[in-house]
Amino acid sequence: GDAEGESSGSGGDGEEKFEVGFALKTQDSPYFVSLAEKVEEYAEEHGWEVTVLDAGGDVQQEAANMETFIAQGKDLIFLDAIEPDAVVPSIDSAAEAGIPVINLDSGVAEEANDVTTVYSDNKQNGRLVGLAYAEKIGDEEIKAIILSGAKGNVAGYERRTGLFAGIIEGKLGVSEDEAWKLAEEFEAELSSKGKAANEEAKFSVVGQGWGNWTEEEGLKAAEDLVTANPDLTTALGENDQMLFGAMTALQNAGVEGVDVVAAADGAIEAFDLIKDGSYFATGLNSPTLVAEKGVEIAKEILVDGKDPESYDEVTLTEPAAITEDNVEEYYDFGF
Amino acid sequence: MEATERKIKSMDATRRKFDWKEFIINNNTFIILLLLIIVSAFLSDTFLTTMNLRNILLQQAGPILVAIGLLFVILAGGIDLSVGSIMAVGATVSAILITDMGMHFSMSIGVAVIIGLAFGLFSGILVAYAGIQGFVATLATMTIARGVAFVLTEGRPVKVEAGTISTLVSKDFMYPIIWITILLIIVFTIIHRYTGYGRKVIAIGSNETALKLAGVRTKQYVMSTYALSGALAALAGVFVAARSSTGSATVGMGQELDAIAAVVIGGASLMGGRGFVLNTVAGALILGLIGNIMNLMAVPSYPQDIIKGVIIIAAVLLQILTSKRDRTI
Amino acid sequence: MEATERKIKSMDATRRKFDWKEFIINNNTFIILLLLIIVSAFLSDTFLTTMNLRNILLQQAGPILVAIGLLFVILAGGIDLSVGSIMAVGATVSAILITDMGMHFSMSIGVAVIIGLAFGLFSGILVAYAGIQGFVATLATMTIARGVAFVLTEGRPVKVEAGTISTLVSKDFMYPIIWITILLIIVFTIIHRYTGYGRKVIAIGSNETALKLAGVRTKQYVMSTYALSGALAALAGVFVAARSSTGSATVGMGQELDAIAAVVIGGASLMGGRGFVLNTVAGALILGLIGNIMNLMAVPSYPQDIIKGVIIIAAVLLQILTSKRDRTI
Amino acid sequence: MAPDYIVQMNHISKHFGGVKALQDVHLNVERGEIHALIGENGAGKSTLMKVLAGAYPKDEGTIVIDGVEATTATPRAMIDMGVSVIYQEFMLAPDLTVAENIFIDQMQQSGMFINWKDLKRRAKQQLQKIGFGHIDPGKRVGELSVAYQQIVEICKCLAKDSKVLVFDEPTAVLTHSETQKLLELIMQLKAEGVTILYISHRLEELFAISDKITVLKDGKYVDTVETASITKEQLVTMMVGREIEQLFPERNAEIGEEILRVENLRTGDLVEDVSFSLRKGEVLGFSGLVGSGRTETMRAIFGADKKTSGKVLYFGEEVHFKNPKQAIRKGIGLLPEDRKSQGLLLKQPIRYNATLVSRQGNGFINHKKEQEEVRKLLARISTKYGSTEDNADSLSGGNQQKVALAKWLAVDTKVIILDEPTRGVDVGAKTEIYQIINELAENGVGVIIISSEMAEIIGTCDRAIVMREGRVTGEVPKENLSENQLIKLAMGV
Ligand SMILES: Nc1ncnc2c1ncn2[C@@H]1O[C@H](COP(=O)(O)OP(=O)(O)OP(=O)(O)O)[C@@H](O)[C@H]1O
Ligand SMILES: Nc1ncnc2c1ncn2[C@@H]1O[C@H](COP(=O)(O)OP(=O)(O)OP(=O)(O)O)[C@@H](O)[C@H]1O
Ligand SMILES: [Mg+2]
Ligand SMILES: [Mg+2]
Repeated sequence: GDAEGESSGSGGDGEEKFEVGFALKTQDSPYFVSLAEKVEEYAEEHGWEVTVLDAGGDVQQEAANMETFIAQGKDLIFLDAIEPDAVVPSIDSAAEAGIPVINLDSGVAEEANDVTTVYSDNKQNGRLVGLAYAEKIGDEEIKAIILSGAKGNVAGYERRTGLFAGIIEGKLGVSEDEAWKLAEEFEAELSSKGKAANEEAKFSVVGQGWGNWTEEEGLKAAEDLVTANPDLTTALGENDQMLFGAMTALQNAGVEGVDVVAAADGAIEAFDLIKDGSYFATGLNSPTLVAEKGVEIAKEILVDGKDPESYDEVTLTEPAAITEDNVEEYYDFGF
Repeated sequence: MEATERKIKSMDATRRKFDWKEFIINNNTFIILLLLIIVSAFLSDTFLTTMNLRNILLQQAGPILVAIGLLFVILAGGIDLSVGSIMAVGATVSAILITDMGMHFSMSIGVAVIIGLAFGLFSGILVAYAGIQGFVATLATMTIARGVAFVLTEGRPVKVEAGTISTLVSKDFMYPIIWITILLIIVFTIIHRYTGYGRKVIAIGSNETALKLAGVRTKQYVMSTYALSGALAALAGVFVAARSSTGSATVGMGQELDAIAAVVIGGASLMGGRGFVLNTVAGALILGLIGNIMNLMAVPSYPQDIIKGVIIIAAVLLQILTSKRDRTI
Repeated sequence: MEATERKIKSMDATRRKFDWKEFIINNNTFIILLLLIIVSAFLSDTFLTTMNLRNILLQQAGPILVAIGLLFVILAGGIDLSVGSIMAVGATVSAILITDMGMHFSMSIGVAVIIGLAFGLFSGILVAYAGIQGFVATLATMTIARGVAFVLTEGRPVKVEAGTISTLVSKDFMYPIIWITILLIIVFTIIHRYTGYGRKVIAIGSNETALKLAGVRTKQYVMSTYALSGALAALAGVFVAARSSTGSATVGMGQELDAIAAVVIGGASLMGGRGFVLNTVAGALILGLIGNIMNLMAVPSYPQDIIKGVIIIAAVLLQILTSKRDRTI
Repeated sequence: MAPDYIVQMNHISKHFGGVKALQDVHLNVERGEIHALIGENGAGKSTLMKVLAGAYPKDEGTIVIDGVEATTATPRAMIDMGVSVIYQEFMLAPDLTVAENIFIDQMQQSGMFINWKDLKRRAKQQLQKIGFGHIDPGKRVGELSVAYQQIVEICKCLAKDSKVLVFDEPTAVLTHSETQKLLELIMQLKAEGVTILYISHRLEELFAISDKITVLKDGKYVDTVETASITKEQLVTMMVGREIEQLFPERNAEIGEEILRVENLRTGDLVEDVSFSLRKGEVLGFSGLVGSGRTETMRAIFGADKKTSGKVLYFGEEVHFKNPKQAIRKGIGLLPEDRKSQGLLLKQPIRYNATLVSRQGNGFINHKKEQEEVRKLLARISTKYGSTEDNADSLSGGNQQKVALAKWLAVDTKVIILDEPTRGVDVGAKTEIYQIINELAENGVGVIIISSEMAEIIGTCDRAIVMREGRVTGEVPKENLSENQLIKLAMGV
């Protein structure tokens, strides 16, 4: 069996050796790879053994992975959920088996019996970036295309609605609540008509493309959108990779002066581009921060015996819009 | 007539003496499954725990049903790529009916299955009556069904209240989906083996022209296999929704390939006419077990793909080797 | 013999008089493509701009190559599901060789293609020599190749320095991938139509036994089609890497289904023996255009899937209708 | 001086699973002779030839060709040694052109590029050589009729310049005139020094051309005899192991009222204005050349093809069968001409095949009972098979034909149409099939037989209709039936 075995080098200060599992939604993009690596790194500092299982974006597989951890009697489970609702039964059965579940990166439904969710707030990140962009653009018209990740993906939905909310809030000067309401309407219009506009805010999205979170698909989607809308002012995106593809598309099309705005992410490459001014902003979504905080909570529960019930529903890492102004400050959180 | 008698005698002789070779040939899928179970038990302590076995059954109930539906399509010489997407339709429709329409969950299951059947019927009509190759017709249905699932949910998973559809996986009711699946396995084994319907499906996969000339309206039967496959896929989708209390449009992505692999590992011929329900179930379980044991052993996910591929090849090779008869051109 | 003569006369007659029906039957893929182009031009002003047409060519160069490789596999009676994953191998291998090993980009393309060919060869051996059904063998290869691409990149896209592999899509060099693709289309049209190799592949798909009895070592040819498909898929993967200057393990996901759809829309039979290179190219372009025009028109994304499915059905139906001959059982 | 053997096969054995197809068989063929091979269905003739061609590996025995032992008997090696076979089942690639199929053996050696012009020209030459220059070498083989496919198959083997040519039932799908042409061709080949091995169930052909005859029975060698020194009756006795008193048994059927009447039927591109009628207990023959439209006529009546115009009256009532199911419901049966592609589920048990028509429902099946029924059914028509659970493709051609026929005997039919019912069936089995036909007629069934064998029409039918180019050219009552008469009407002279 794999239960016993060698104890990993560090953490020799007499700490009990725990086994933790990390049920990861996917490993097909750098963010998740980093997140897994960081969780392993921090947990191993405590001498724990970490098993990472990857669901490949499939909720059925995610449930299977959770069940595996429960059957193996892990001491604690980290979870990066694919969907907030679908995973609730899995979390609850872990809780029933006495295994605390800490959500990382993705939120889950409120009723789930988890410890807490540690994440960078997609909505707030998007909103902050949107606000920053609205401030930059001032009274000018925004005619944007948006590159979305995968259809049906919740994080993507939160990110783009956040962006819309921030832009509308900044442009119209309305309250945050009001902005969220308008943003949801905007999103609904986009999803039913393929285009959306808020006349008052002089903000319109003229096309949505699906880039599957990757650069190459982002490129392909952006090419068609740029061709159809050569007069666009802005390329919005739900992550950095897709926008890198969009930048290539813009370059190929000879379209210049387009602002590139990511709702959330934080690839080093994006930070570099922000530095030299060719990329407007990205929201801070740092796997390092999430992993650090998550493992810290795990240690409090496992080692210090703190009550898992005592945590708040969510534990947010600081949201931030990273622009030319503050990129140096956050540079080390890139991945 | 001497020759005939002689042959019959020699057959009787083999009937008396147990023929090991024949036995292995006829049961190689089950033998592979057994081997895999034994190996898994050695590799991981957790494997043979009740909880893990129950998990496997709960996880594989859906894939098994999908594979059985697909088997009937394949027996009749077709192929169905739409099953994964129809699962999504099943999952989302049942969730929406309960959550947004307030329908009783048992009704919603029925409606979901009927809608899945309708999608299957659509493919079936395209294949049987419009003459489109099954691969293409169901590829189109696959795209359409996925689109429908997304449109229905507007891209956001639909939450279902606890205690409704989740009854299907409730411990208090002895995990209904496991029993439903076992029941359906029995039913479809009988249909395949002991009814005129099953016989006709097999015959169509062997030589549709001959059957037409024997007075069978084969088109209806071809169509019916797709309808059956759609209905079972939708039910499998409902199972997924039940397990997660959520109906999501992303359910079942890629499931079609796993299901086809299950049918083939179960020894069916993709040319039609040959295949068995229980072997298909074993095929689905083999695939499920491979995933389960690699998870238990915490094989990192990237190499998992590689190992899975290699094991599929090994399983099929083993099957071919054990069933090798004489060489002919 | 009079009857025969009469028929021959009528055949000669048709040769003299241009037969519209025959023309439409033989060229229905091209006609559908043309119709689609005309409709698209009406639907969107942007459609016929140089930029959009160039984009389409750049986007479809890879898919076209993949479909051509697949056509040869299908002609010989096989099927290849691994092309999408092999694209990923091609993309990541070329990127890694340039970035991490400092190899010259032209060399790296060669190596990537050879590795793609090796994956194809692997499937080919499984099919031709181990007797595994093509669907299953390549399903396994698909899983393995994807795993390899992920292991190689450890899940992170590998960035390639500008001015190396991106030369392949450089405007200054007149977009080499377009010319490479056109060249390869011509080469494979000739191979298909005018070489012993092409004819043998068709003969295998048509009646392998006949060819074996004629003393042809058919296994090598079957194997070779998979190798060819693998090599072309890897090259298509390199094209993707060139376009984004990045080699990512997620390249080509789902491409196998599009490629098969392209081949079938091009009028090939999945039973083998019948299909043409140019029609396959048209099939790939039809699929590409559907996506392009919907993007240009900003069709909402969820219904896009539904519309795409419906158009595929319409295209295939149109093809069947125009080629309908007399009804027989 | 010892005879100059070009083919020496000795102690050849071959089994398929439990079936011993060949046991210690000998075949010695002298250079330049026409050597016939004869035996009942399933006697092992085709298997022996496949072993000779390297298509099946032998279990035991030696093959010596022209003094050289064939140690590696692969198809290629045997072709190189000068042996080519025209197989019983065509070995053509339907998607390739006629020209390509004819030169398929040269595919391996052919250079990089194909010279289509040259290929077609050479194919044309080959076709002309055997009198079929009108077949378009550029046409896809799949578009040709069965008979023309056979011609291509023959042409393909002739193109190889072989020392030994094997014909496995080449005339089964040919009609009179083509058969005559082929036999002339074979004689011509013999004159050119080619050795011929010839398999046929048509005894008159053997007596017309062969020098020697080797007889096989139940996979065993019986004897080799000089053709000149044996009579038909003796030969049949050797093959069947018993005497056959009468190839065409007597029939005591009472011909009753008219049950089927066809008026001015038109269908497809060919069949025009066909009218005839069939009476209870009557056996009606359809004779004619290949492609004369007999099959198409019957398919249209049966609902398998659309009829363009005309009337079909069944028991005095006009019927429009839209599909075979409707025809079968009313009691009409049709045994298709090509059992492989239309008559049988080759990869399914014999049992499924035998009950294909009788089992129309979707309900439950009692396997035991069904087995019993099928055994009885097959025993009635003396079918040779291992078990009812063996696949149909394990049977020899003649027995396959019987199984295909058996499915119609399991149901009550009032009219049965048999399209080439004895194609590729041995003499013994033929008599048995004729006996079945007689029984059907005696039970009041109206039987239609399409046959390209004139002897069969003459021997079995009460009346014959001759078709030519899709039209009825004559109707001949039993008293006037003669080959001469039939040929005249068929050729339109
Ligand atoms: N591929 C095969 N697999 C199993 N059994 C076979 C196979 N080929 C032939 N047989 C069996 O071998 C025996 C001899 O068959 P073969 O085809 O040689 O007979 P034949 O003399 O040519 O008969 P026919 O006159 O009907 O063509 C039969 O019992 C047949 O069932
Ligand atoms: N699949 C086909 N493709 C093209 N032509 C065909 C096909 N089948 C039949 N034909 C042609 O249709 C005509 C009628 O054929 P049919 O089979 O009805 O004639 P038949 O009198 O029954 O001859 P046979 O003795 O060969 O069965 C022939 O000229 C034949 O060549
Ligand atoms: Mg034979
Ligand atoms: Mg006929």
